[in-house]
Amino acid sequence: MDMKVIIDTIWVLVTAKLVFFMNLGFGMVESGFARTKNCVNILSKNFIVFAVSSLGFLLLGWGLMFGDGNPFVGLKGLWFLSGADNSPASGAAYQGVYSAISWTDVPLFAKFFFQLVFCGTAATIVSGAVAERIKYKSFILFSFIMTMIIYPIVGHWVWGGGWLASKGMFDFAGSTVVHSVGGWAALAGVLLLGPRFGKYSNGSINPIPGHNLSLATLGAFVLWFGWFGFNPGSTMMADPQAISHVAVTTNTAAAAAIMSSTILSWLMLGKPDLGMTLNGCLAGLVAITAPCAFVSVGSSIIIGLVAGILVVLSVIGFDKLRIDDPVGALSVHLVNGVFGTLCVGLFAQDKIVGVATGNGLFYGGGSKLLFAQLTGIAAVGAYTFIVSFVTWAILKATLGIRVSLQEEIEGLDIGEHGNSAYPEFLIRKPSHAFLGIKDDNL
Amino acid sequence: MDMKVIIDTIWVLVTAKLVFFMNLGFGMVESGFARTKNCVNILSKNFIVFAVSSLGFLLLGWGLMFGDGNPFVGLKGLWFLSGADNSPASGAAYQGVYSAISWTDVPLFAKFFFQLVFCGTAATIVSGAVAERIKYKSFILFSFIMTMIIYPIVGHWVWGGGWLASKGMFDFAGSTVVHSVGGWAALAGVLLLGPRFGKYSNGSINPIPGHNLSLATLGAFVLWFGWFGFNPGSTMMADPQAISHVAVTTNTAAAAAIMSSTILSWLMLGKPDLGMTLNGCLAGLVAITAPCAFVSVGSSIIIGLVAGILVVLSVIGFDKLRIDDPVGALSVHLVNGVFGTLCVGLFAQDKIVGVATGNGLFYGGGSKLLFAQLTGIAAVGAYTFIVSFVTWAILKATLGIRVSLQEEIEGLDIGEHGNSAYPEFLIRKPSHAFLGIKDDNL
Amino acid sequence: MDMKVIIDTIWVLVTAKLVFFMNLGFGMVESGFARTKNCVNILSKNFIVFAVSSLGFLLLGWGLMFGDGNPFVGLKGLWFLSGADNSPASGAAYQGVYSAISWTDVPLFAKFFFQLVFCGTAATIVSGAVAERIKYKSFILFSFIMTMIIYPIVGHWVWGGGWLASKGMFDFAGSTVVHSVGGWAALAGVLLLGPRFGKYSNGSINPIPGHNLSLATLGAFVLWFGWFGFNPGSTMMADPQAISHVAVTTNTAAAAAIMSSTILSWLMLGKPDLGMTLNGCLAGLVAITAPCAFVSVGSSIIIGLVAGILVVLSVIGFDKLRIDDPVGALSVHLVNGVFGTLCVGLFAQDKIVGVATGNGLFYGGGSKLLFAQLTGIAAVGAYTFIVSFVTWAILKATLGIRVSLQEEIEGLDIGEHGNSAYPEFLIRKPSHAFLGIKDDNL
Amino acid sequence: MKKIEAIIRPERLAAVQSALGEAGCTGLMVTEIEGHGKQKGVVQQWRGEKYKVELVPKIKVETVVKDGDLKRILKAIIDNARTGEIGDGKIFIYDIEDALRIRTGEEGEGVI
Amino acid sequence: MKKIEAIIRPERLAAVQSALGEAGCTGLMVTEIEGHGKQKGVVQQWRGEKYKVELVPKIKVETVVKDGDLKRILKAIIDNARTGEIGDGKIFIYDIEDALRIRTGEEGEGVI
Amino acid sequence: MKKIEAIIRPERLAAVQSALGEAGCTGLMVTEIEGHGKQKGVVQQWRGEKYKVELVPKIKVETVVKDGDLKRILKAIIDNARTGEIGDGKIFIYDIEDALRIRTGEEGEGVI
Ligand SMILES: Nc1ncnc2c1ncn2[C@@H]1O[C@H](COP(=O)(O)OP(=O)(O)O)[C@@H](O)[C@H]1O
Ligand SMILES: Nc1ncnc2c1ncn2[C@@H]1O[C@H](COP(=O)(O)OP(=O)(O)O)[C@@H](O)[C@H]1O
Ligand SMILES: Nc1ncnc2c1ncn2[C@@H]1O[C@H](COP(=O)(O)OP(=O)(O)O)[C@@H](O)[C@H]1O
Repeated sequence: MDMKVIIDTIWVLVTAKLVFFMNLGFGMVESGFARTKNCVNILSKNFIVFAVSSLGFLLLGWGLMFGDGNPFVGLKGLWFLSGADNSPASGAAYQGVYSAISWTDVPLFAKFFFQLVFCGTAATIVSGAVAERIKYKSFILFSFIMTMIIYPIVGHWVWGGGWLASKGMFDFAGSTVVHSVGGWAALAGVLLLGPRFGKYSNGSINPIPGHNLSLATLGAFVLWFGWFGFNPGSTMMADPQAISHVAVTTNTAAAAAIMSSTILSWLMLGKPDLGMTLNGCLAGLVAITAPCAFVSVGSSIIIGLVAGILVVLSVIGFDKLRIDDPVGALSVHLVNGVFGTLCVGLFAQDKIVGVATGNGLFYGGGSKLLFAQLTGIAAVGAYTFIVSFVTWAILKATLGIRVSLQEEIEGLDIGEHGNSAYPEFLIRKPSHAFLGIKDDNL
Repeated sequence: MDMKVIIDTIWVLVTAKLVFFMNLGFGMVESGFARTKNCVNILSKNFIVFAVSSLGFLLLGWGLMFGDGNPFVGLKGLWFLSGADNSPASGAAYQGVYSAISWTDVPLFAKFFFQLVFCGTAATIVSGAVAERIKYKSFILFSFIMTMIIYPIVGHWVWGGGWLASKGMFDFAGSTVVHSVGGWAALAGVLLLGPRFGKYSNGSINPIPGHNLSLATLGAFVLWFGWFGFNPGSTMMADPQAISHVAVTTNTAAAAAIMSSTILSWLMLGKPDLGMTLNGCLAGLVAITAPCAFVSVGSSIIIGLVAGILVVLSVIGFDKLRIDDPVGALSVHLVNGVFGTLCVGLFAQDKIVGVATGNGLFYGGGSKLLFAQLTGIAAVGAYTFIVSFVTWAILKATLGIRVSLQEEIEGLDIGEHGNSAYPEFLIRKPSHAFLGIKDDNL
Repeated sequence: MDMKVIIDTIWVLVTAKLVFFMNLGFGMVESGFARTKNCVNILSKNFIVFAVSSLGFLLLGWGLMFGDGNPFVGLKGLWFLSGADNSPASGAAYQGVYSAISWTDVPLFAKFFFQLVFCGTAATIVSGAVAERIKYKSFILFSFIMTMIIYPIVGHWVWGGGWLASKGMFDFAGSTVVHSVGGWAALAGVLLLGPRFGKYSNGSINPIPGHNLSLATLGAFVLWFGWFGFNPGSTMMADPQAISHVAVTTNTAAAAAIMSSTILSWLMLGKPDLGMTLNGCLAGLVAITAPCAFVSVGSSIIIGLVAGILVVLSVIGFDKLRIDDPVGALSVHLVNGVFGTLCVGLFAQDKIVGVATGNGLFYGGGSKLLFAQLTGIAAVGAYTFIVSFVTWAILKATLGIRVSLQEEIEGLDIGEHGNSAYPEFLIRKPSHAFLGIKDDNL
Repeated sequence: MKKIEAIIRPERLAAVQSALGEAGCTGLMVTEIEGHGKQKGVVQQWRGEKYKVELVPKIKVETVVKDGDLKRILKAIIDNARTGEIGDGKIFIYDIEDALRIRTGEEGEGVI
Repeated sequence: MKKIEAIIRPERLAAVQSALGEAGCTGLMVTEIEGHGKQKGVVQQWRGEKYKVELVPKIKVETVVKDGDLKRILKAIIDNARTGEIGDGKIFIYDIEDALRIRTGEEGEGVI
Repeated sequence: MKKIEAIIRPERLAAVQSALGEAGCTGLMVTEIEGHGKQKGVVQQWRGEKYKVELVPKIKVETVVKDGDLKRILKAIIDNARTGEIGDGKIFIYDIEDALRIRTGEEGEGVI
C-alpha cells in the first residue's frame, strides 16, 4: 500500500479530530459568555448541533458540495456518499463522481470526515449569536437545513470546483466558506429574533455579563488548539513545508490579535477586558484562516493585529446598532471572516508554499486577486444571508423561533429543558443577574 | 528503518494518547453528575485510577493478557513485560512470548501503552457507578485487582488469542472487553454497596441532580473526541481504508444515538433532558465500539438509534429496580456494551474493511457469528460479575466499602479528603441539595 | 519528497500541538488553585503569556537559542528566523546558520513551532507562583524578556550546541531548560513580591484554599496528556523505539508520583489531599522529563516515587520558609526540575534508546555524567536566578510589580480587569474566603 | 423607628430599589431567600425523573425608617412590587428599639 | 402576630417544612446562614496545611403567625428539628406590628 | 433579651467574631447580604460596556443577648467593625419576646 496514502490519511484524520474538538471550545466559550439560567440550553445546542451536522452532511450535504455537477451545485452521488468513487486513487487515476476533491490521495471516508467537521463548525457558529432566546426545536431544524443545503452550496462554489473557484477566488481553510457563512446565517437569525429582553432598554445599552469566564477561557484555548487542525489540516496532504508554514502563520496571527485586542480594550476602556482578549484570539484565527498558506509570517502579524482591532470595534459597533450578539460571534466570524478573505487579495505571495495564487495587491499582483476575493465575499454574503433569512422567517412563521418573554426571564434551562446547570450553587436571582432589567419596568 | 513501522507506531501512540485523554472525560462527566459535596472524592478517584492501572497493568496485567499460555490465561513473561520479544518484528518474523499481539509491527512499549489506556478505561468505568458512597481506599484496592487480574484475563480470552477468539467471537475495540467488563464489575459493586442514602426513600425514587452540567457536557465532548482514538486506533496499524471507515461509523453512531435519546426523552418526559442526551452520545459510542470496523455506515445509524433508546429506557429501568447508579454507567457501558457486541452478529458484513468476520444474521450469515458473540457476552459476563462480586465482598468484609451514614450525608469530600471542591461558592446545604431526604425521617 | 521528512514533520507538529495544549492545563490548575477574586487575572495571565512568547521567541529568542555563535549565545540569524537555512535538509546536507538543530530533518518552521511551545511553557510556569498579587502589566513585560532573552540563552547552552552540551550534560526534554528555568525565574519574582497579604500573619501559616478543584483536576489531566507531546516529541524524529519508550517512562513516573504523593499526604495529614495528588502527578512528569529517554521503565518508577515525596515535602517546606507559592510551582518545576536533571546522572543507561549518554552512577558509569549534570544545574540556576532577579528588580523600581493592598484584598479581577469570573454565583465575601485575615487587624 | 421587611419577587427588586431611592430611603439590605406560600414551585427533571422544587426564589428587602416615613415608603414598595399575581409577597413591620452608626458611634433616629 | 425565627440544621429543613405545612402554616422564608455556638466547626486541609472552619451551615426558617397559633407551631418546629445533639439550634420570637399583602394591599392578621 | 443586628464590612467579620467571643457572646448567625447606602458601588465592564454594581457586599451578624450584656457587646462590635470610612454599616436593636433551645426545649433568657 502506498506510504503516501497512509501518511496523508493519518494527517487528515488527526487534524479532523482536532477540528471536531473545537465543538467543545465553542460550547464552553458560548455557555461561559451567557447567563447561568440559559447555560443548559446553550450546552444542549452546541452538543446536538454536531450530531445534526453529522446526519445532515452525510445525507445530502456532501453530495451537493462535492458531487460533480454545474458551477453552482453538485448533482451526482448526492445522497449518502452513494456515488462511484475509487479513492484513495487521486488525480488522473481517480474515477468517480466527487472529482472536485480527487486531488488528495486519501480514502473517501477520510475526505468526508474532514469536510464534515468543517461543516459542523459553520453550524455551531450560529448557536452563540442566537443564544439566550431561541427555541431549541427551531435551532435544531435550522441546523439541519444549514448543513444539508445552505453550507454545502457555498462549499461547492469555492471548494467543490464551482464558479468562485474558477473565478480564481482563494479561501484556504474557510474564512469565507466556514466562518463568514456561519456569520451570515447567524446575522439573519439575530435580526429576526431581535435583542434579548432588557439588553437595550429605554435607550441605554445594558451589558449582560457571562456567567463563567473560566469556562470561556477554557473554550478559547481549545479553539486555538483546534485551529492547529483547522488550518494546517486543510492541506489535506502532509506537505511538510506547507503544514509547518501554516502552523506558524496561524499561531502568529492569533498572538498578534490577542495583543492588539487587549491593548485596544485597555486604552478604550481603561482596563484589559478578558472577554475582549478571548474574542481577539478567535478573531485573529478566523482572519488568518483564508490566507494562512498564502502569506508570509510577517504578513500574519499584520493580519492578526488588524483582526484584534476589528473585533473590539465591531463588538462595540454591533451593540450601537442594537444588534444583540451575546457572544460576539458576528464580530469574530463574520467581520473577520470577510477581512481574512480580503487579506488573501492583499498579502498573498505567489507559491509561498506552492499554491499558485498570484501576488496580492501589496506584493505587486495588482487588484486581480483582490477582485476575485471581493466577488466571493459579496456572492457568498448575499446568498447565505438571503437563504438563511428566508429559512429563519419560515421557521418564525411556523414553529416560532423565540421563547416566551416569561421563559426568557426565568431562563431557557427550566423552560426548554427542565434542567438547571448548577442546581446546588446559590445563584443571584434572575433579575439580579439581569443587569439589563435595572432601568426597566416589567 | 521500515517506514511502515514508523507510521504505525505514530498512529498507535497518537490514538493511545487520545484514549488516555478519555480519563479527563470520565472524570468530568462523573463529577458533574454528582453532588458538590462529593466532587473532590470523584475527581480523586478518577485521577488516581489511571495511576493504579498504569502500575497494575505493568506489573502483571499485560502478562496475563498477552503472554503465551493456555486459552484461559497468559503464562509467559508475566511480570513487568519481562518476556522475550523482538517487536517491532511482526508476523512470521516475530520471536517472543507475546505472540498474540505480534500481528502489529510496532515496538513492545507502543503495544503496552496502547493496551494500558484501554485497561485504564475499564477501571475508570467502575468509578462512576459506585460514586457518592464508596470508601476511597477500597476503590483503589479494587482498581488494582481489576487491572492486574480481572480485566487482563477477559482480555486474554478475546484479544490474547484465548478461547473466545478461537470460537470466532469478534470485539473490535472493546464493547465487551472494556465496556461491559467495566459495567459488570460496577454492577457487582453497586449491588454490594446499596443505593445512596435517600435515593429510594419510602417507596419513591428521588432524583439526585448532578451539580455541574457544564462539566458533564465538557466531559462528554472529551469522551467523544477520545473515541476517535479508541476505535480507529484499535486497528493498531494505519490501514487508511479501515481507520477512515471506523472514524465515520463511530461518529455516525454517536450522532444517531444523540438524536434518538434526545427525542425519546423529549417524548417520555415532555422536555429534552441534557443528561439523557449526554448519556445517549456515550451509549452510541459504546455500542459501535465492537462493530465499528465490521459494519456499514448505514448500519451504524441503526445501531446508534437503538443505543440511544436503550440508554434512556435502562437508566429509568435501573432506577425502577432500585439499582442506584449515579451517572448511568451501567446503562451506558454494560447495557450498550452487550448490545454492541451483539450487533456484530447482526450487522457484520464480511471483509467490509478487510477483517474476515463472516456476515451477520441480517446479511445472510446466519446465526453462527451471532452465537459466537452470545457465547462471549455470557462467558465474560458470568466470569467478570462473579470475580468482581467476590472481590468486592472480601473488601466489604475486611476494610468495608461504604462510608458511614453521617459522612455520606455531610459529603465524602470532607470525610475522605478534608477538601471541598468550591470552598468559596455558596452551596445549598446538604439536605437541600439532597432532595431525597425530603420525605425521610433521619 | 522524502517520506522520512514527511513523517517526522507530522510527528513534530502533532506533539508540538499537544505541548501548546498544556497552556490550558496550566491555566486551569493555576486558576483552580487560586481564589475566585483573582480568577480572571490568572486566566488572563495564562492566556496572554503564550501570545507574548510567540512574538518574543519569534522576534529574537529563536536566534539567540539556535543561531550559530559562541558557546554562550547564538549570534547568526538572530532576528525573526531571518538566517539562511535549507531545512529539511539535515546533517551533512544542511546549510544554514541554525546548525545546532540541523540534526532533525524537518522544515525550519516545524523546528520553530516545536521550540516555541517549549519556550512558552517556561514562561507560563512563572505565572502561577506570582499569582494573586502581581500587576498584569509587569507580568507581561517580564514574560517578554523571559522568552526573548532569559530562556533562549540557557537553551543555547544545552540545546543550541553551547558549552553545557559540550560538557556532556544531558536534558532530554527540559527538566532544566524548561522547568527549572521557569522555576528559578518564578523564585526570583516570589522573593521580590513577598507573600500574599494574610498568608503568614502573626507567626502562623494560613492556608488559602483554591476556589475550584474541578478546574484544577481538569488542568492536571490536560498537562499529563500534553506531556505525551512534551517528552516523546522531544525526539523531534519519529524513532519508534525511542518514542514508545519515552511514552511509557513518562507515564510510569507520573503514576508512581501520584501514588507516593497521595500516600505520603495521607500519612502526614491523615487524609489524602487532592491538591497534593495533583501536584504529585506534575512533579513526577517534571522529574522524568530530563531522563525519560535515558533510563529504564524500572528506574522511572523510582524517579516518580521520589518526585512525589519531594513535592509534598517542599510544598510544606516553602511555606515554612515563608516563601509563598500559591500553586506549588516551585515545588513542582524547580525542585523536581533539578531532581530530574540529577537523575540522568544517577539512572542513565548508555544507549538505552540509542543516545550515547554513558551510564549513570547507579549503573557503573561513575560520577562523570552526574558531575556534568550538577554543573548544568548550578550554572543554569545561578544565571537564571540572577538575571531574573535583576529584571524583576528593575520592574519593581519602575512600574512596580505588586498591586495595592486594597486591590489585593478586593481581588485583582476587579482591580486589574474590571471583570468578575462568576458574576452570578454567590461567593463568600473576600475576608471570609480569606482565611488568612482571621487573626489579622486590618 | 420601624423596620420594614418586604418579601418580593426577584424581578421586582430593581424597580423597588429605585422607588425607595426616590422616596428618600437609600439605606437598605438585600437578602437572597427562598419562600414558600400559595405560589407553586417549579417542576424539574433529572435523567428521567421529575421532581418539584417547592421553594421559590424571593428577595428580602429590609430598611429601617423613621416612624413618620413609614406610610410613604410602604406605598412605594407596594406600588413597585405588585404584579397582581400570586407570589407578590408580604411586608412585615417591626419596632426598632435603637440604631447605631458604626462609623461614628452615634445613636438614635439620626443615624438612618 | 408573632414572627418565629428558627435556626435549624440544614438536614432537618425538609421535616420542619412539611410539619409546618401540616400545622397549617404554609407561609415561610428560608435563608441560608452560617452559625456559631457550642457546636464545633470542621477541620479541612489545603495542600499540607490544616485549617478550621468555625462557622457551621445552618438554615434560618422564619414564619409569621397569629398569636393563637404560636404554641402549636413552635411545638411542630421543635419536634421536627430536634436531634438531641449540640447544634440543634434556637428559636427566637418577635412581635410584629403589622403585616401587608403586596398583591392586594390588605393589612393586618388577615394577610398571613 | 435583645437581638443585635449588625451590618458590617465582610473584611471585619473575623475581627468582630473573635471580639464577640472574648465578650462572652458565642452564639451568632452570619448572613451574606448586599447593602445599599451612602457607599458607592463598583464599576465593572463586560466586552466593551461598563456597568455599575449598586449593591455592595455586606455581612449581617445577628446575636441575641441578655439585656445586661447589651452595652458591652455593642461596644465590642463597634470597636472592631469600625474603619472610619463610609460603609462601616449600622447596628439595629430589637426586643425579643422569647427564646427556646430546640435541643432541650427550655425557654427564656437561660437558653442564650
Ligand atoms: N406567614 C408568612 N410568614 C413568612 N413569610 C411569608 C408568610 N406568608 C407568605 N410569606 C412569604 O411571601 C411569599 C409570597 O407569598 P404567597 O402566598 O406565595 O403569595 P402572596 O403573597 O401573593 O399571597 C412567600 O414565598 C413567603 O416567602
Ligand atoms: N445567642 C444566640 N444568638 C443568635 N444565634 C444563636 C445564639 N445561640 C445560638 N445561636 C444559633 O444556634 C445555632 C446552634 O447553637 P449551638 O450552641 O451550636 O447548639 P445548641 O443550640 O444545640 O445549644 C448556632 O449555630 C447559632 O447560629
Ligand atoms: N436605613 C437603613 N436600613 C437598613 N440598612 C441600612 C440603613 N442604612 C444603612 N444600612 C446598611 O448599612 C450599610 C452601610 O451604610 P452606608 O450608608 O453605606 O455607610 P455608613 O453606615 O458608614 O453611613 C448599607 O450598605 C446598608 O446595608
